[in-house]
Order: sequence, then C-alpha cells, then structure tokens
Amino acid sequence: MEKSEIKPFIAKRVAKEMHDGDVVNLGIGLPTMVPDYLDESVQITLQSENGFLGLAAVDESNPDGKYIVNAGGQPAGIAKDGMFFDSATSFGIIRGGHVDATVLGSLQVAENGDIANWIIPGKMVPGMGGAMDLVVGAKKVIVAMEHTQKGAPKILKKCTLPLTAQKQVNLIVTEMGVIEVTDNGLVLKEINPEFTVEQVQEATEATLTVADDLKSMIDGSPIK
Amino acid sequence: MEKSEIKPFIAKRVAKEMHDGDVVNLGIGLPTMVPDYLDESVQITLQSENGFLGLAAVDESNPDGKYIVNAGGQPAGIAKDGMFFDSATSFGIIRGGHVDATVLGSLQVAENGDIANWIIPGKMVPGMGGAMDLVVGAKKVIVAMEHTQKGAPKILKKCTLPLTAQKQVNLIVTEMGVIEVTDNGLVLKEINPEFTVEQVQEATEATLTVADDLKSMIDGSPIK
Amino acid sequence: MAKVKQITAKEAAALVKSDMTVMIGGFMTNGTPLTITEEIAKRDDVKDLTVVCNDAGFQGVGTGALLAKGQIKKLIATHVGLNKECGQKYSAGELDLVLQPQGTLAEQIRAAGAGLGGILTPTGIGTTVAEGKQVVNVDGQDYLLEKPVHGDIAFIQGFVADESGNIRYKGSTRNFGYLMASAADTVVVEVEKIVPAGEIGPEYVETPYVFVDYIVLKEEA
Amino acid sequence: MAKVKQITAKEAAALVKSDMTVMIGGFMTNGTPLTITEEIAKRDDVKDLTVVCNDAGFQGVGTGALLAKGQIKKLIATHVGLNKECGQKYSAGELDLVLQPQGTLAEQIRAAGAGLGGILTPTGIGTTVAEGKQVVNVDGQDYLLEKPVHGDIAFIQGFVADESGNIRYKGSTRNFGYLMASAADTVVVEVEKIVPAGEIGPEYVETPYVFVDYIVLKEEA
Repeated sequence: MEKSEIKPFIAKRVAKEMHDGDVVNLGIGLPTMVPDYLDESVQITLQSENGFLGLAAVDESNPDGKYIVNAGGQPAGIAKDGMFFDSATSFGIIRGGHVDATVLGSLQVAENGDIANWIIPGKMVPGMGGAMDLVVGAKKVIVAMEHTQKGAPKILKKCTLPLTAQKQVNLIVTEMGVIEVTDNGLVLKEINPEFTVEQVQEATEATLTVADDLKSMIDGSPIK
Repeated sequence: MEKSEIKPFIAKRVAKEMHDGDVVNLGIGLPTMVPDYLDESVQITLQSENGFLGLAAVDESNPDGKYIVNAGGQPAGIAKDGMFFDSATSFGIIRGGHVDATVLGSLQVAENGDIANWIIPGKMVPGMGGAMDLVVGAKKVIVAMEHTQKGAPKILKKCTLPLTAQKQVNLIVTEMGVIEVTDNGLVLKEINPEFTVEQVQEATEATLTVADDLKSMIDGSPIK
Repeated sequence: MAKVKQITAKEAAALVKSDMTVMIGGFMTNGTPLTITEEIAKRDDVKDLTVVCNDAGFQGVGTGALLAKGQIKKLIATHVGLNKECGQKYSAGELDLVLQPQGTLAEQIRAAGAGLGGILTPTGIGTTVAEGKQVVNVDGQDYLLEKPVHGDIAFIQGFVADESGNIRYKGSTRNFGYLMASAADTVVVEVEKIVPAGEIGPEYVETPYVFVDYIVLKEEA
Repeated sequence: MAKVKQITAKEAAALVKSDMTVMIGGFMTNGTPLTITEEIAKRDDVKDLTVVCNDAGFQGVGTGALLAKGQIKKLIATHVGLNKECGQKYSAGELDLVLQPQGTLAEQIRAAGAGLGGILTPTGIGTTVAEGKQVVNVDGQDYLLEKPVHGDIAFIQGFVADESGNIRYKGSTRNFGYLMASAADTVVVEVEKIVPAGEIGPEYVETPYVFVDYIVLKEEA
C-alpha cells in the first residue's frame, strides 16, 4: 500500500463503524476524513468539544468565519439543527456518555485498552485538551492509526508513554487490520488481505487472538 | 403592639437591610412584605429559586398566568430584564454566593447561628424545598420572625428541632429588637422602645450582649 | 438532519414499566407534561415506580396523579407539602419518601447526566440530610457527597420542539427539563408546538435533540 | 431596573493588579475579549498573574499577549500547543504551567461559581493528572476529586449586552463565558453591541446581569 493511501484506507474502514443517528467526535488528522466515506443512509452528528453539536464546514452559518471555530481553533460552520452550549455542558455531554463514538489517533495502545496519545516523547507537552474526557466519556473509543511508528509496534502489552486513560479503547483500526479490545485481550477481527496474520502479529507487541470468523477489512469476505 | 401590626413592623425594619442592587430571595409569608417598605432609592432583584431572577407580580410577562410561577407554585411575572434558567443554574446562583440576602421565618434560631425551620413538630414533614441551600448559600441570612411562639422563646442556646443548617444566621429581626449573630454570641444592636432590654432578654433563652451603641429599631436614635 | 419520533401521550405512557425509575419534570406542575402523566395514571398494570420529581404535584395532578393511582413505591422529591395525599400515604406506610434539598437534587440529576461521580455540597451538613452519607473534607471545609440520580425514563414539558427534537421551554417551566433529559435513558418531551427542523436556530436551542427520543404534541392527546 | 457600568478597555485593564488570578474566556481566542487583553498587555506594572484560560491563545494574541509581555507567572490551561512561545517559556523555567483536561477545568470553574466543594470526575484516573490528588470511591468506581477554580477577575467576550448587563453570545464564543462569569469576584464583558435594558428578553439571556460588573463596548476601544 502506498503511504498516501494508508490514511484514506483506515478512514474508509472506520466509517463502517458509524450508525445512522450516531453522535461522534472526531480527533484531528485522519479521523476528520471519516465522514467522506459514510454510506448515504448513515447520517451522523459531529460534536465539537469547544461547544456545539452539528459541526460543519464554513458556510452561511458563519459567513465571515469569525464566530464559529472547530476544536482545532479553525473557522467552521454549524448544521441548521445543531446547537451551541458552554464548555461545562459540552463536556457533560461527552463525560455523560451521550457521544456514541470518538475516533482518534494514538501513539500507543495497550492490550487492556490503555491509551497514550497526549505526550509526544522529547517534545514540549501541548496539553491534553479534551482528549482525556473524550476517551473516558465516549461510549465507543475507536483508535484509527498506522499500525507501527517507523516499524516499531504501537500496539503493546503495556504503554510506556504517560497514559491518556486506562482501559478505554474498544476498537483499533489500522492499515493492517481491525482489532477489538476484549476482556480476554486483543482479538483480530478483520485483516487487510495484503498482509498475513503472521505479519500483523509481528508488527504488534501484544498477543493477538485471531477471530474464528476472521474477515477481510475491505469487503467483509471470510479469510481462511 | 397589636398582633396585626407585628409583621409589617418587622418587614419595615428588614427593608432597611436591603441595599441598592442587592439580589434577594424572600421566604413565604412575612418576608414577602419587605419590598413594600423599601426606600425609593433602593432597587433589589428578587430571585425565585424555581428558576429566575426578577420575580414580579403577574403582568403582561405572563398574560394567562400559566407559564411563570413563583417558588410557592403561584402565578407570577418577571421583570423586563430578568431571566429564566434551569434548577441547577438557579441553585448554583444560590449556593455560589450570588444571592446577597435571604429573608426567612424560623421556628428556632440558636446563639451560634444554627437555624431550624423545616420540620414542624407533630406535623407531616413537607420537605425542605430550597431552604437548606438558601441559608447555606446566601451571603446574609436574615431571620424575620416573632420573638416568641405563644410566649416560649424561639431564640435559644441550642435548637431542639432538626436543623436546617448550622451557623448560617447573620441577623434576627423580631418585633422586640434586632440581634446580630457574632463569633461571641448574640448582640442586641437595636431595640423596639416599647420594650426594655430586660424584657427582650427574658423572652430570649440565649444570653444577649447589649451593644454599646444600642439604638431604637424604629428611628435609629440612641437608647441609653 | 436528525428526525425525532413523534408519538401520542398514550404511547408515551406505554413506555413505562413497573419498577422503573421515572423522572417527571416540573415545579408544582409548572413544567410537568400533564397529558402524559394523566395517561400513565390510567395504566392498571404499572406499579412500584421510583419517581424523581421536585414535588408531589397537586392532588391527582402531575406526579400527584401517579401517587393517587398508587403507582409510586418510592418518591425522591424536595417538597411535598402542597399535596396532602402524599403525607397521608407516607404516614400510612404506603410510600417510601426521600426528601432532598432542591439544589442538591438538581445537581444530583445533572451529575448523572454529566458523568460525574456525585457532588460535593455544603448543603445539609449537620442536618438529618447528612445521615448515612459520606462527608469529604476539602481544604478544611466539610462537604456532603451526594450521589448521581439517574432515570430509566424522563417525561418533561417543553414549549416548542423542532422536527429534529431540539427543545425550547417557556417561562419558568424549564426548571428540571434539561437536567432530566440529560440523565435518563429514554426521554419524552411533551410540547405545544412542532416546527420544521432548524427553525429554533443553533443559538436558541435549550435541550439538544441528542437527548430526546420522543416528542408528544399536547393538542393530539 | 439594574444598570451595569460601562467602561473602556483601558479602564478594564486597570482593574488588574499583580498577583491576581485572572480568568480569560475563549477557546483559541474564539470568545476572548481581545481589545481588553491587548490593553492589559500594555501595562508595565502588572506581573506575576495566575491566568486561567482554556489555552495560551496565539502568539501575542489573547492570553498570548499577556504571556509575551511576561505578565503570567502561572497558567492553568488545557492545551497550549498552538502558541509556541508558551512551550519556550515553560522550558526556560519562566512559566509555571498546570495542564488540566478541558472538561475538568470547565467543571472546576463551574464548581467555584456554584458553591460546590469540587468535582468527582472519572477523567484523569490512572494518569499523571491524578498525581497528588484525592481519589474518592463511589459505589466501587474511582473518581478524581478536582478542586474549584476561582478567579479574582474574569474577562470574557459577549456579543450583545443590555443596559442591565445581561449577556448573549454568538456562535461558539460562549464556551467558558458563563462559567467564568459565575466564578470570579469581578466580571468584565466585552461586547459588540449594547441594547436597551430588557431587549434581550427573559427567555434569551445567557449570562445574567447579577454576575456582570462592567461592560466594554468593542468599538470604543
């Protein structure tokens, strides 16, 4: 797979996790590509943790790009039936389990669902912003990331970087496969047919259990 | 003093405790008479704990008396610059110290400022409603009540009824005098000239310290 | 755009099952969805409810209707003095009554909706309200730990809903509306008007559609 | 009716004294009263401030203006990555930086305004955020006790004020506005428009005038 194809490939697979009516918060980067791949029958509401539901592109709702920004501080718009609220209400909605899913990148994920994605080693700490609340509060936490970092595994037995939250990740989607975090560890549910199970395990520090009904992450066809 | 004169007399004195711009919550009964005696230079904002600031009589703000009720559940109106909010916000305003004063009746007050006014002995307990939050949260708690109950003192060394709150009362206004609750106990600051200090003490179980500058509660003139 | 389901008051009442925790909005029926409470009180098969409401309404009205029907096992409220039937049932041992300070109850419901572990309030310290509850000292001051109050279902009264399910209230009816909508698994809002999606406008929505499962148009009942 | 005091941005800036805890509204300057922060940054006599703000703004803008001027001793924020000067000052030991989860900070400010002893949040449990903080177990689950965050003064941006001091916000600028207005001793709101008292209307006020001490009209600055 070409490097440039990896992110769209992951985003496309993540899109299949979205259900009609879901309230979803998308992290920066790759996750923001997910809506491009939604089936027409699936309408989701995007939450912007700085204070609204119905995140949209800049449009007539924000003619001069001045009064509405997204969670990255960039000009945005709001859906006709969206609504603004204050930050305590916004995080009440997040922490209170009213967000069906959050999709975000990560530096490391552990086999028990621990996630470490807010401190980049050797760099100035930018701050966790809303990430810690999102991974604790969202009903489903989907990590969408490249399987390895310069060849080094990011899916580990135990995170070595400072945690963002304990035991919160539900699903990991990479260019190699789809891995579910269960009480019995990581289960490889789907695989990119470009790779073998052995190759995926090799790129993963934690032990993967292979699902009995392992499928292709591209078309859902059975992989024997 | 005629029985019928007592309540207006107390309300009139309590009115002098109000300052221009104060946010005030008034309990049912006697306290609701306080606004009638305000000096023209003093404008206060009334808080209604069920969810608004700017409590007013039924007027064009509530034409059919249907959508606005006061904290007693009766139809009310709202001032032009008042505003509605939800119950958590309402009690946030109360508990957070944004109400300058609350005026309420009481069954008993103790010399340390304890107040007991929510359980009437021998009667079904109606519930504390917003009273406990109000006495804990208001910056100044003014008890406006008759000095005794059928001759029995209501200002005690220690309350015998279940408490509404501990050490929250700041001022007690009765038909006999004005008593401040201080760290050194109760101080009689003003007196109704119809009574002697001895009579007030006799009607009070707790010990009163008489202020050096004891004044008339009617016109503020010195009492020797 | 999202589309909320519109049902009748009778259908709304049918969502209630025995033993559920039911939140009923309003303050002395101001903000109580009376069409729905009336329908609930018609159901002979519903009993042993835990009801969370500011008060017991008036006799036979609002929460008072469920009380009169004998559907309430436990009532969590702040003031029940204006419905004498409540006191009678309590005295007769027919009702478990939990009285909470109004600000505490509001904040407990909010805590459930906002995913907090409870609240730390100075209200009730040193009173019977504190009995059996954990006291947490923060910087030398004692606070009562009051736990979140969650509902299986909430019935509230709005004024206008848009077709997506966004809600606006009128006058002082908003009291417990948003809070209960945030804290219950299923949320039903009775409204007087339904307008096209988006007509309320993003800056004027008071309870977002993501909390609202069903709306009942009052006139239809 | 109440009447709020109208002052200039310069007069607003003059309310700040060294060593104060200053709350600055906004999220990446969306909702930050930029006219006022610019004036504060002109003051040579103000230093050692503790600033509470979601972020460090942009370089030289909003909270970033105070940072550039060297007026901030301690910054309590959630994310400072978009102002590189913040990281530089922190690395150089010139800034005490406290990073809190955004939902926690919002709720801590609300707790201060609402008279609560702190909040009990699941966020941060098992992370460095929990270091040195009290953990309270409620019904088997651990929550972090985070203390209220209070301000000596708050500067926020509204859109419209009425002459009483009632405020409405525009777009996503409301973020920390109400919360900080409730949690600071003195509250200054910069607005773009002032309308006659009552013109906003009781059902549309977002921050009540009882919280607001001064308003600054943006155009006047």
